[in-house]
Amino acid sequence: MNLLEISKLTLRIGAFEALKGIDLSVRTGEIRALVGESGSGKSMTALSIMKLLPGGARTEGQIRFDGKDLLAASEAEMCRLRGNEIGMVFQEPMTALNPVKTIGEQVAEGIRLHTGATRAVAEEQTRAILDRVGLPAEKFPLSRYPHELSGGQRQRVVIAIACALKPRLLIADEPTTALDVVLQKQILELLQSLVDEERMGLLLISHDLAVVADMAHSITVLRHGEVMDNGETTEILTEQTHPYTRQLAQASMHVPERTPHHLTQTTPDGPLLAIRNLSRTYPGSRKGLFGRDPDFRAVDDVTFDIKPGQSTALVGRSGCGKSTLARMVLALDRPTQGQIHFAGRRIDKLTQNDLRPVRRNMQVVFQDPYSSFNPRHQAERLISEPLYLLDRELSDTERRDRVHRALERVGIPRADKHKYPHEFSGGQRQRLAIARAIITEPKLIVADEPVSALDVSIRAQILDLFADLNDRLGIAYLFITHDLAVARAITDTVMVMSEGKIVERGETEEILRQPRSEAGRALVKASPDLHKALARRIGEQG
Amino acid sequence: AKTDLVLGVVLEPPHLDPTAGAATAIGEIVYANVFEGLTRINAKGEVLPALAESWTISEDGKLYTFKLHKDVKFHDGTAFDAQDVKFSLDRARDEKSTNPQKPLFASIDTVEIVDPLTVKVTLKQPNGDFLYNMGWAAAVIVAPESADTNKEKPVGTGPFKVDNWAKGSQIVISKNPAYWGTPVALDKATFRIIPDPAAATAALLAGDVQAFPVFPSYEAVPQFQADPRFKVVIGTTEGETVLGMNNKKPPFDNLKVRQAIAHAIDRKTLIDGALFGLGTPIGSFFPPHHPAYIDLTGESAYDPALSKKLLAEAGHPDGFKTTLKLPPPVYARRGGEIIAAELREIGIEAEIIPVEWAQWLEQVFKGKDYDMTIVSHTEPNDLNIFARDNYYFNYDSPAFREVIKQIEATSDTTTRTGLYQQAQKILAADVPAAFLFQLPKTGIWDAKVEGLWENGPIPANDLTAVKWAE
Amino acid sequence: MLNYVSKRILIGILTLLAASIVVFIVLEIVPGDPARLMLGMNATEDAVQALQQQMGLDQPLLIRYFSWIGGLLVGDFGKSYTYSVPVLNLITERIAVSLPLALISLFLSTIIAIPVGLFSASRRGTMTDSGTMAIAQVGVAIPNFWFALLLVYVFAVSLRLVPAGGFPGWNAGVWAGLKSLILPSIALGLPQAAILARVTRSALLDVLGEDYIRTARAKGLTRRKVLYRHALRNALIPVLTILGLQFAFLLAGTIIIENVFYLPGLGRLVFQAITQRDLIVVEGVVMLLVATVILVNLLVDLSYALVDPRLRGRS
Amino acid sequence: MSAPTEWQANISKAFSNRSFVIGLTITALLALMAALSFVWTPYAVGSFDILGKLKPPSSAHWLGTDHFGRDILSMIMVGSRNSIAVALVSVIIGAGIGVPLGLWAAARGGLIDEALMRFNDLVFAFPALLSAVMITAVFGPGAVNAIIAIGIFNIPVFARVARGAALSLWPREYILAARASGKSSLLITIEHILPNMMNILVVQGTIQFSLGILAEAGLSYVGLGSQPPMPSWGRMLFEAQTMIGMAPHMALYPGLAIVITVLGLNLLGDGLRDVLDPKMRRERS
Ligand SMILES: Nc1ncnc2c1ncn2[C@@H]1O[C@H](COP(=O)(O)OP(=O)(O)OP(=O)(O)O)[C@@H](O)[C@H]1O
Ligand SMILES: Nc1ncnc2c1ncn2[C@@H]1O[C@H](COP(=O)(O)OP(=O)(O)OP(=O)(O)O)[C@@H](O)[C@H]1O
Ligand SMILES: [Mg+2]
Ligand SMILES: [Mg+2]
Ligand code: NI
Repeated sequence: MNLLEISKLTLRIGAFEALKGIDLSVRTGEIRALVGESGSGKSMTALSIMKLLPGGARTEGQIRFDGKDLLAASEAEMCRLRGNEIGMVFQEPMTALNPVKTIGEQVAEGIRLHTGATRAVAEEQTRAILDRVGLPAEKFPLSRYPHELSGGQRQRVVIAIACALKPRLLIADEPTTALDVVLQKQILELLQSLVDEERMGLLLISHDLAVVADMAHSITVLRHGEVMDNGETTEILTEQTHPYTRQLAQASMHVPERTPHHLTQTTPDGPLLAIRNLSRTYPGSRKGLFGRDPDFRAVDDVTFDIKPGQSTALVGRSGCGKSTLARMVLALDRPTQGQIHFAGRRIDKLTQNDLRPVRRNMQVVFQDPYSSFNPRHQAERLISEPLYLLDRELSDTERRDRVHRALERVGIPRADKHKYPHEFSGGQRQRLAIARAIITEPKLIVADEPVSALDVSIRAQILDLFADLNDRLGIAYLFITHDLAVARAITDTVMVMSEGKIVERGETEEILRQPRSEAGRALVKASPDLHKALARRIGEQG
Repeated sequence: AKTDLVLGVVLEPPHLDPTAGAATAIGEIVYANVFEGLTRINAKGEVLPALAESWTISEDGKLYTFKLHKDVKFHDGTAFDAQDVKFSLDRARDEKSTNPQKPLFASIDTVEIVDPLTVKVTLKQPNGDFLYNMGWAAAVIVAPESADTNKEKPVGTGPFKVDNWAKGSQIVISKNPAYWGTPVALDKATFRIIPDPAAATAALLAGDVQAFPVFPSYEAVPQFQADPRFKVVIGTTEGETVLGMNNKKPPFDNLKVRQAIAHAIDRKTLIDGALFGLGTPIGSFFPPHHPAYIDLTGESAYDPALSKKLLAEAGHPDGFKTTLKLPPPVYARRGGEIIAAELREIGIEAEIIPVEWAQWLEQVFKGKDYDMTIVSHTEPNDLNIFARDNYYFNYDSPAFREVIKQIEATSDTTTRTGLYQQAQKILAADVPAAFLFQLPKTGIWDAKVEGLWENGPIPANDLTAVKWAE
Repeated sequence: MLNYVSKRILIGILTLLAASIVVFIVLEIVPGDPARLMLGMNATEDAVQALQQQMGLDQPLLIRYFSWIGGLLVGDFGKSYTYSVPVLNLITERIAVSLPLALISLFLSTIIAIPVGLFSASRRGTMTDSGTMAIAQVGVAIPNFWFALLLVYVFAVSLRLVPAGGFPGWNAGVWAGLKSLILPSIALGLPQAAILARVTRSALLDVLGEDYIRTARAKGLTRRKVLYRHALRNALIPVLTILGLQFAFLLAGTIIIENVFYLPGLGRLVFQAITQRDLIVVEGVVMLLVATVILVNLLVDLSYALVDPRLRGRS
Repeated sequence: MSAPTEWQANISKAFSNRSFVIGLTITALLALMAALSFVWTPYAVGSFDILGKLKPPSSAHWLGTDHFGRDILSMIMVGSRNSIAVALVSVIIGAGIGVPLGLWAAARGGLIDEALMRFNDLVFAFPALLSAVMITAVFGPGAVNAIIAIGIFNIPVFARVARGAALSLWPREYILAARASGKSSLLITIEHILPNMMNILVVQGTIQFSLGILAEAGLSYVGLGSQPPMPSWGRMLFEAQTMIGMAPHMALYPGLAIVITVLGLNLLGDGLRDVLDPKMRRERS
């Protein structure tokens, strides 16, 4: 008998059918991955099992846990099961813990609730489980509050809460999406070892095939609330019988075609962008009411060049200073020290007005396609905003021509120019952001994680677009990413950043194959890679 | 019977020294209870002996010899004698004096001590009102030892002494066992300060307060009249209420305009509306309860048609715009609303400007920066204000001044009555102000309480005769 | 910690200083002369001048300001023009009424509002919830002076359960004092309770939407336990903010209520002092109230740290 | 969040929101009543009928008459103009001064921001009614001075709200994009910041409006608000308080008018917030 057996589960929220009769099972000791694009219903599935759905949700079908029908179970029964037999880990470690309670209290709470243990006994167990997830009590006393821990550490506490009573089923809803690759790897390894030790069943939810390919025994692919594909990991990934699975897999491994000819192209004036000894110090943030952190050097003595048409990746772990550097390059933030030269001109001390000609040649694409646009303006007005930088006012026809050309280049029909941002999909919105960036025909685009918020299939399209623009228009990129696959796909050179410093730089292929710096090695090792995972698994099977 | 009483008063006195502040609230607490003068005024407005046992007046009316009571002691145990009288009168007349009623003492020339129980006061000219004036609260006798601290710790010769003053809340006085005169019936009296009319009503109804000698809300009176637990006494006051006009400022410098305004006001409506029917209409500046009173209301009877005609004759056929400054009391505010509405009928648009007392005194009284105002002149015997220089009415009539001068120099009652009537007629004809009504004194108290004043000849709550019926 | 508090205190002092200047200037241009007001209509001009001199009103503005401020620094609020007693005495007498009134109202509104908020939040979307909130919504809309009027007539005049108003003084006994504060506290406290209940409920609902609530539920805690153990404390910050504001409001905003119930409190003192042009009293009371507001704000800020460890800083 | 197409969505959403519908209905009725009072009232409010004073509600006077024999319904109708005018103008003053201040502080930060916050502290430190009393002591009571007194207190409220909203908008990526397009802070504020916080301002405006009505009533009740002959709800209550024993209708109806109006505006504000304020409809991802 399966530990968890979902059959024909349908979920309606109001008139909307979020799940359309899905089937899913998890055996004891099995790691079952549930993958699918954003909004496909993964979280809803998980919450249905816990019966923690939002108000107004109605379920039909069957969810059997250990033979018991959960949909028919009373709230009191569910309370007994939750945390005891079924544990759950959520996506956001930053918000999943109660900020006003110590981690000890929060872990012990579930233990005391279900076992009726005394405070002392519960504390003992708490210490043990926290030790198990890599938070030994000597270094991380139980009296710590969540805000005194880093994101990865908090996620360990969340896992400790879920696993404290050795539940038979563990549900992990995108447990690593909010973490950087290095932490992601650590957390996944932790989950794997916990499951192995206790022979739990694990339902691992992710939007990324590459992430789960390594550890899941079996995979269920979800799309629009329907199960697309389902089976053994190797089988599913090698055979890729289902077209959607194939699409997902290919998108994960997609590398755009590009001709690296721009590398050789040099101009007599030297580099397009030259950064010299750049630093940025943030004053220590006020720690609550009573103190101040010491000043913090987010960017520390950085020096590099970007040649015209050169596509450069800036990679590094979360918080290493990438965005700060990008903002200074864009003159949205002033450096504490050092110089920035753009097209031979020093720009870090210019006034807003003097910056106009510079800005015309340097545009930006941000991570979040949702918040990149003023929700009140139409596409045409949005993407023509940088035209403000031109020296002369354009005529209406000129302006329209420019908008049409930009839309064409990013592959959005002209007719859509009257739509509002919310009427576009995430991918389209990112195209719009790119259209806005290229409308003044700049020489450099700074792109801060431009694809990390996108689903894999859309990500592939956008990467193609970037590569294509680089080819056709000769735009240089400063491309910020934490995802090495992305860096590999469209850049010529890579810089690895760590704690505000550039620790390594060189040709993309070379560095990703053989990183020399500690930080580089950690990144490369931790990056999920569908190719490698597949190869490894096939090798295992012989 | 009970020997304690809680009385409600509307205003809290700023302090308790009647020789240093004009507030009627001071007199309402201390007059006759705590402080006494040479003479005193009774409920009917008559002058009686007080600290002066008796007096003689010289032929020419200029020399008053007062014989003082003996064995009188101040509350602090010091003895009262002629020294104190001289001190008090001289202090009030002094250049540095802050006595609010300095004109009362203006006629005094010298004060001499004959012996410890005899005082001789010489006047500059005869003054028919002198004995009356000496009965005012501002003329009480104080001791030199305590004069400067009377504001806080009043030390008088009266039958009560002040026990305790919880600022903003209440003042408690209790029987003075060492009192020289007839002992009082009450052991203790509490004056509770209740400025809010609604609260006053509630406090009486709830029995928190057993007497409200000057009840602040006319409209609640019928309710108490219907209730056998209470006795309601509508008495008179010295408050002639007038619509003052700025006699030097156009268009009020024109008699016809003033007459037009006077004829536009329906006193009955006014009294019904503003006082719930409780006031007495007046046609000149004189209290109706006074023996010399003559009813002149007919001179300015309600006649809007006549008003319009007068206005037209004065050159304002379509009326004009003006202002009406109203001090805080309810008779002024409500009366002002009604008068403004009535003036609108004859074409005069009077903008209502409510002012606080401080502003009223500053702007209207001192600055004469006003068109019209409503105010009640509550001082007794104050017909002479129309004869004063520079008074806020800006009224100037040599004839009237002459009459007042004669009144002041006369002590013969019949002559005085004639002069008073003459003065009333002059005012009714000249209309320096529109004369509205005599302010009533609405007293409400527990039906078992006896001896409170029915009328208010001067601001006082004389408790010397008050007692609970068995 | 000390650093922060001392900075706040410094800012508070600067605010007070600014307030003192504002108050002084505003009151300086208030028309009306205290001396003339005291002496009334029959006073002669020289009597008025003599009194002005006695009060020190004839001195130049700056000198008066500095002597006043100088006095404040050593705790001397000056002497009331009208009462001619030290302002400080007047204030302490009045605080003995206003402070208990404010505290009782605050207590009342808190013990009503928080349970009601909890109750409503825990039954979100039910008829009980909407019913309770509808009542609260009406409560917010009722002007407290109107409510006070209704209370007086029902409980004091018709039913005669409590005194209609007035304050016998604390020497008349604690119970007598408290009794006369019952209706005023209800009139002040209930509308505040309605506001507070709504804030509590919505703060709770905000918190109930947080991820950590889901974590707690996934641990197996029942809804009720989650509400008490996890949501309440997190919801306290907005509740505390409102409580702080309410206290300041209650202490000063009682002018109207004190009038309805003729309570000798601070509000009435200042109201009366303004009409009597007892400017030095007005200045003193305003400074005191401003100082209280600043102090309460500081205390509220400090209490945030008690509730929320994130604001406590590293130990 | 309110592009034209979304307006339709918002509107249909609004009309399925119970608070909004009730609030809007009450507010609309109030506005209608105020407008009607310009052309028609059952009786003229300027005409006194002292003999017919204090009459309880009857078919001739639906809500009875007051101490001057005026028709209370007519007084309430005309009084609504006063309440609306005072509250509205003080909101406009508050928003007109406060919002630019808040926006400026948010855009500039640093010293200006600090100065604004200290100014806010200063105004907030003064108990509101107390300052109103002082203001009216200086300028005398009256509707205009009530507006000033209430308006002054609206300034820091709006400044704070605008500043808070603007501060949360400035780090948005579309603002960064606009800055990368070289636009000045002023232009960005006008083009991007202000339109995107309109919702919050509208909601706050509704709240301040209802508070303004309460404040005006309170000021008039202590005699500092608008003056006769203009009828005002607060003053009607003030006059009624001494007559509540014999003419309770005089206190009842103006009080109810205040309660219903404030209730309506609060409901409208709540409804608007539910519909407009993006914070309230946080999307779970
Ligand atoms: N409270 C809710 N009310 C209405 N619809 C909801 C609600 N929560 C989620 N949905 C919808 O249900 C669908 C499935 O959502 P779900 O959260 O399960 O997606 P997901 O696969 O977990 O996506 P993601 O990868 O973005 O987390 C989505 O279309 C979402 O918009
Ligand atoms: N305005 C700021 N004030 C203070 N510290 C800041 C500020 N902005 C960023 N930091 C800190 O500077 C460091 C670098 O931040 P930055 O945003 O550049 O990182 P990043 O490399 O872009 O990270 P991520 O991959 O998570 O976006 C972080 O530790 C961050 O907390
Ligand atoms: Mg999800
Ligand atoms: Mg970043
Ligand atoms: Ni990723």
